[in-house]
Amino acid sequence: MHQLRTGVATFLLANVLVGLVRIARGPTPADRILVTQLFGTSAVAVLLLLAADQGASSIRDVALIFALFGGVSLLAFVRLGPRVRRGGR
Amino acid sequence: MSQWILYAASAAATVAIAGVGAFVAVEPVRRLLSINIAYSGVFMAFVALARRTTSGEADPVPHALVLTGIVVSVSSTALALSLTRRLVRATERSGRDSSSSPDEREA
Amino acid sequence: MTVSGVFSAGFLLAGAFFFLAGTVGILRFPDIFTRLHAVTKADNLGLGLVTVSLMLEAPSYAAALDLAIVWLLVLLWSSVAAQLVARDALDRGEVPWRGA
Amino acid sequence: MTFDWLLDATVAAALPLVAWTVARSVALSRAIVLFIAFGLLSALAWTRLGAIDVALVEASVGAGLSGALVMSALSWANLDEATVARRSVIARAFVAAAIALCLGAVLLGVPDPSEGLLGDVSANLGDAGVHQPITAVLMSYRGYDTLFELVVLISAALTIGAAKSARLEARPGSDLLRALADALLPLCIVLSAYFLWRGSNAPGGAFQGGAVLAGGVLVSTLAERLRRPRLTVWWIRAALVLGPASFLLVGMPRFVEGAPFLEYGPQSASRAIFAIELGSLVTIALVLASFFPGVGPLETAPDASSERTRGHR
Repeated sequence: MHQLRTGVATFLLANVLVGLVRIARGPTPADRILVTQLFGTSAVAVLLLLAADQGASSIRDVALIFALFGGVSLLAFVRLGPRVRRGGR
Repeated sequence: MSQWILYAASAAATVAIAGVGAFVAVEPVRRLLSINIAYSGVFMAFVALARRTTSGEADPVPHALVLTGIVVSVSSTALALSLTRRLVRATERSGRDSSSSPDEREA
Repeated sequence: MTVSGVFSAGFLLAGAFFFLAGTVGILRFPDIFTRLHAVTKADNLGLGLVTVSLMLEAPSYAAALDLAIVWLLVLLWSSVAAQLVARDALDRGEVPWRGA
Repeated sequence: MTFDWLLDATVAAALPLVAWTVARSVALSRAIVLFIAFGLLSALAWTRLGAIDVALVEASVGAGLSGALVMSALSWANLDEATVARRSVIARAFVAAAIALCLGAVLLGVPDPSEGLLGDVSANLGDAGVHQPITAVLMSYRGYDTLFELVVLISAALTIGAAKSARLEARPGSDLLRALADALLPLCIVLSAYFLWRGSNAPGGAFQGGAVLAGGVLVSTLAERLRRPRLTVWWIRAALVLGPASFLLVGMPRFVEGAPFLEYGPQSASRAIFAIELGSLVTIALVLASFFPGVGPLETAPDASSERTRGHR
């Protein structure tokens, strides 16, 4: 079970790294900031998987904090981001 | 290969890359981002070295140092950002006054 | 392997599949409105399945409750984030994709 | 063994890679989001290395506060991408590789199995009053260090206050945001108390609790439910120095009796550390919360003339 969980955690991490391609492509800042949601959700999943091991339950607190603040940077962007109006594409 | 060696090598590469990035950056916010990543690299070296113990438990002293280090690094970032914000305003204003490009001094 | 272990592994793999689907979506979908759904829906379902998988094997009820709270928090943020990003994009004048 | 190694290798390889892409980013938004990704990867690295305390702080400070801080830079930074046009990369890569090799040689040249100070810390844990070694190091063994760190934090907060940044202009808030903030702030308060309480036995403590509380205040600030803490109000100033003050007050009685400064004595150590942690939590939360510039509708007279006179006063 430990191997399966760690394997899935590795897979989710690889998934995030592939998702970084969207940050490179953009095209608008909002497209890039959207990827932070992917980070947050995947990080929570990876941490929960690592926390399932014997004696590692305090890792769950790290996952809890990630869940608590996962959207803060997105919130900051939406509230304060660049105000340039772009025409429809 | 033991775990700490992996992360210590990663820390060395991160500090080098981010350090060079901080030196060559031409725009202050980007420079700050690179400096922050270099900080993280240094912290990583500390935490990796704390892991050399024979028992499973890590050395708590570097952990405590890194803990305070993270909080100090975020304060320095916040301070630098607030000063940069004033700098950007000031250069924008003088740019408007003397019609010179605000970025000439930067580059 | 126990029965709950088999179910747990099944849920785990299903969860991993939805994470993959979310990433494919964010890379392949044509505009921000569609990509929004990939990130805030598929990934959340994936996390939910992973959570269920871990809850089946959780050592105590408290640990299982903890897992549920984490998932609910992520759901809360995702639903708000989806609204915020979509409104922001509409305000900036982005036009939703209507098919190729 | 196999997947554990693969996970570590992926994290270790991704960190320098993301550092590289941040340095090479032309669009500022790209650099910022990649920077946030770096914070997440380093939190995973701390977890893998068994530094749960560090991961807790990184998760709340890195994902919450730092992310929001650098994101707010998008609203005022110079977004002219022509000024950061790419230049030759080979020389830089060469310099970076040379530095990395030197650093790597030093880091990997240290004696391998090394206990560090683990033995000393564990041997004296009985007298420290707490069971969590990191809390003991922070609040007892290296009390001076933490005391003056709090002073550094306060001076950073005061300097930022002295810079008198104008509020950041925000779009009109919505009921959705207010509901979100109202749901999260009580949860953050509870969790902050939980981490403080947990700190004597398990990963947690004043830094983690303070960072979580500051994160809750940050969300409420962004939703315009709370105003940024104003450091000019007297009681906020008093709360700001609560951390160093509690260090001094708790350290003083034994000092007067002739013991070294900040020595708490084995009987009262547990209570002493709790009092210091409570004071430090307030200071840390307040300092971190005051880092984020105020948010709200544009102020009435943000034009150049009034800004300048205020700056010179």
